[in-house]
Amino acid sequence: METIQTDVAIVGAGGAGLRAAIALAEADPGLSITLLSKVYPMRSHTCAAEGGAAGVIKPDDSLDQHFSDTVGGGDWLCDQDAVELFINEAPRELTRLEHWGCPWSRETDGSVAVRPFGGMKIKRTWFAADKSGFHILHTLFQTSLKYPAIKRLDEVFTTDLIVVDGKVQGCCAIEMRTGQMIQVQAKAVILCSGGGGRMFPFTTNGAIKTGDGMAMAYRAGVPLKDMEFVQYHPTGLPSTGILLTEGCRGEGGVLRNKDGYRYLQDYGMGPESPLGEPVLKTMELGPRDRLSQAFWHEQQKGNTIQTQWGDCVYLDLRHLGEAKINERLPFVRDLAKSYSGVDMVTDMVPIRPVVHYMMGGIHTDITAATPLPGLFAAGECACVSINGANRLGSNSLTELLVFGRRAAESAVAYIKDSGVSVDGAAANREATAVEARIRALFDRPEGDETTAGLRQEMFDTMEGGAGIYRDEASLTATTAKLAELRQRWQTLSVRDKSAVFNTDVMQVLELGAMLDLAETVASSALERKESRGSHQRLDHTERDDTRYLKHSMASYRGETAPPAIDYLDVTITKSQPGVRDYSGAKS
Amino acid sequence: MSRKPFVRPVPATTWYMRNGRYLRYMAREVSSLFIGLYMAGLAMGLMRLAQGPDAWNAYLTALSSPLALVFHVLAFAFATYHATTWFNATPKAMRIRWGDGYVPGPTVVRAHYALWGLVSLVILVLVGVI
Amino acid sequence: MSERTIELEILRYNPATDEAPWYQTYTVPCQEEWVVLDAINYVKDHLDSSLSYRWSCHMAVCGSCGMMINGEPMLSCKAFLRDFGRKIRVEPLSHFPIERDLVVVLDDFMEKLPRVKPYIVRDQEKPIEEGEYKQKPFELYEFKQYSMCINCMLCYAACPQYGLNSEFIGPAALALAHRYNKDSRDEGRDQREEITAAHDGIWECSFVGACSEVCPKAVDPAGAIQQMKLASTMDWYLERLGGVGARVKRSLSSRRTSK
Amino acid sequence: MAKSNKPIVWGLFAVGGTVAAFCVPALILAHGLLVPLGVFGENALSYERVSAVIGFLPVKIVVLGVVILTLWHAAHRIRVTMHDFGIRKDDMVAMLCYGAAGLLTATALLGVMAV
Repeated sequence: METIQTDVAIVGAGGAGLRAAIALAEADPGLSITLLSKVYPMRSHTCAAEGGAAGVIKPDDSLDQHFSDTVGGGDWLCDQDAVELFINEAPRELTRLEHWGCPWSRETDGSVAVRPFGGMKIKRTWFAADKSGFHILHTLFQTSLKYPAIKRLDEVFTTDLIVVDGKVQGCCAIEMRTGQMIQVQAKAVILCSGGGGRMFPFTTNGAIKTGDGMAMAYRAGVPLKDMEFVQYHPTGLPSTGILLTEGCRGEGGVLRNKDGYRYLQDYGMGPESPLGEPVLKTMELGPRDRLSQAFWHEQQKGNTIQTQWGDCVYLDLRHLGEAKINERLPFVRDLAKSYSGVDMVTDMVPIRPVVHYMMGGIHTDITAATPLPGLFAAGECACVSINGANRLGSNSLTELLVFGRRAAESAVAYIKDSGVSVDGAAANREATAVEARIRALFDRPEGDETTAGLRQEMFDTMEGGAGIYRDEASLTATTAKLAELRQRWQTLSVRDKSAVFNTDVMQVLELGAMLDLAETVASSALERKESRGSHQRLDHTERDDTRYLKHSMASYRGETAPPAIDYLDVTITKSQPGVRDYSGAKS
Repeated sequence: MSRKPFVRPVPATTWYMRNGRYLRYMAREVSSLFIGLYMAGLAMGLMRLAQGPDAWNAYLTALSSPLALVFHVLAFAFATYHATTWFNATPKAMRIRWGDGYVPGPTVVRAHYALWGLVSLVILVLVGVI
Repeated sequence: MSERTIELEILRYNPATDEAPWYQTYTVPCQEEWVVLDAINYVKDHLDSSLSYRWSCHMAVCGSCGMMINGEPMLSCKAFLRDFGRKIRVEPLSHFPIERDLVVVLDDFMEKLPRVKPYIVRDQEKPIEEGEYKQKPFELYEFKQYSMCINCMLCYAACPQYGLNSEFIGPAALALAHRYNKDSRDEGRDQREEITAAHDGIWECSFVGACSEVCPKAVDPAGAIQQMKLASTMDWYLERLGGVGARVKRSLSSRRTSK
Repeated sequence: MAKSNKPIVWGLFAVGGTVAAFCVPALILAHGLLVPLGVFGENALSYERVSAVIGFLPVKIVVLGVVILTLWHAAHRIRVTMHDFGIRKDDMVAMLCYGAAGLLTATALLGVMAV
């Protein structure tokens, strides 16, 4: 086994990981930085984000307004100290990205342009047409090439954290091209490994988003926070789950049911705004949870269109005209045309809610530190938590930057303050045990179970029992099914025994991670007997602040047991829980 | 080390047989042989002109030989092909600003074709008159 | 839901057991609206879990799944079955060593990319407190197209000059250099020219144009390279004009850079 | 790494390619085909007329411009084409191509100036 020694290891080279790496390189040029990623950085799923990144820069906007939009959007489950820090830092981070070359769309006077976004009372979403995440990722990746201190290990699949005496001292990984195990001994590890939307069948998430990092931290004893909050994006293409950005609605697109009726006005988001003149924070500019839930109700009423890929409603952009669509939404126009055969200039696009984002994740405090010394986390894999029960669109790209950098700074402070040194011999023992565990996968007798088969069963139970609406019965069935699937995973064998670029073993490990996480999602959802944000219970339809104004914390209890669910108070500084109002009735 | 990346060799002399795109490219490149030979002939002709009427007339006679005619038919075809590929590619290499964008490629190409027609007409008329 | 069956002929290569690559044919039941990647995923899930390939986003933006499909470099997530017949041949991208099956070795590009300094280079950094650089719509337009590259490597697989001489910096890296050269915030063109205008840079390009034809994002690397040749040629002559040339060159570049 | 010196010839190649595209097809058609085939009559391109026309300095300059630029365009592209055909002795090919272009340039110059 190859051993690499480094000061800080970062797992994941998407937006958060790259931002953290650059921050480390800038903090101290003498620091050795190892950036591990299971794909080349530019393949990271940040590239698929379309709409934009929120940050207050315009004179008509205020930090307070961004704060209250975010906290209300999160149904008061956000930690308000974290939100405040996030919002204060956002404009600086976005400006820094501008200095690094990000091709933000502009006003005619050359200043950065902003667009309206769901749940935001004021236009504050910076965007690069409809490829904001792509440009952010490539700007960060290309900028990272300036820093020789950043040593990248591309296509290296991290499997486990190395924990010695209650401190994280590195991680173990499989080098895909050789199949060899690597141990990266580090004084601190930052997880930036993304979400796990792939545990659901219909998702905007790429194949790589299997929550490996979350599962790794979970198995190492770090609680996963608020895992029941899974965001459905209201406008995905039905056949593939491809994302049509919220920018579509930001620019004035509307949702219609099978009768052409703008149904959102029936779900507390009216009155109907005039076509082409969207009113901020109402109707189609409501938050994602409400829009996806409204879809479900329309479906129950039989107002959706039946397609071969299930029920859909229409996204109507025809009134925007070709010129505006080409300027602001060229990518999604092409996507809809190619994958659904619909030109949004002339026709309405059938869409449906698809799993998009996990508000929950690795429990961190406001400094991006986890309870496990030496372990930090940022980005979708982490839960700091600024997104609460429902993330507002365009907050997550900014989150990558703000907390990616913060995790790096915290890691540096941790190394300096604690004077931590790596216990090489102990780390090596841990790594050897991990290697044995991975090798054992190859030795399992070949049975009937297949990765694809187990995965499909996971899809079915997650979609059926832990979707937009849940109840006691569905969640109980899902948790039971997931417990069974985790058992059966133990007998799943790796059929491909070869070393080089073995994606078979990778898929087995990814499925294992997803099953662990799926169980935390379902168990947390089962225990939360209320409806809040993206977590909606048919049997507990109201928000219950007396019992559940709390973060749920799922802790690992071994390969066969379900997680222990515990609760942690939400930090409230200046905004007491109130009514989420998207009717446009008051300011 | 379990790696053993397999390198597929690219045949140095016949690579362009792989697809039509490459063959079209080679046809464009080969046009230079014909254009070059034609111009070499023209340069020689100019020298013959300087040498007096007899030399010039011998040159004109040589031009009417079947071999010369066949060559010129081919050269004409390749030169025309060169011209079309050249004009079609011009907007890629040379962009002309127009307001907040560039003159659209097809417009640039069409302008080139128009000018080409004009220049060709002038040349034909001049040679015809002389 | 209409179904059809296709014959997927996939180039296989396992370095542990194979001396050379070979073709394996799979019969795949497909949905009409599938892309080639969906069919390959079907093989992986249901027929042969040992097949190795890269993919992620399934929406033509991550750049992972470039392959030769019936001899043409394409993103397999955007190669629709409806555009092909019953038999489809899938091979790894040309001009790259095969690591395994459809996975190629990308070290060469990853080593070249940093050499062209694909980031903003400035003599003096502007403090964050001073806010953003202003960039007029035309200034954005000038480089935007070249910033759309997803590094999918289709252009390298299409470029015969790269196939013949792998020292060539190649289309995507050069287009990215051009992207930063054309950015009004950048002052690094002279530094990049050390690489781009050297022997293995733009002058290895013979303007076949295949890179631009196969580019899934309409980046037009061929156009970028010709523009760089033109600019580099102007530089060469201006540099030899002495003081006058230097002045012209300076005024040309200072017009571009926002201070 | 040293910058390439290809810009010297590339400038000539690019300008020559444009000149060739505009002029050469019509030139070949007229002078290589229509005149020899007698389309323009027996006396087309007679020595007297041609030498009289080329006697004018502006005409000399235009004719030389077209011929010389086109020659260098062709020379440079032939060099690249040889490489594409698998001939890898680039230095020698370049010497031959540019040498020939130089010789022919001199020939055209001498010829035209002597008229």
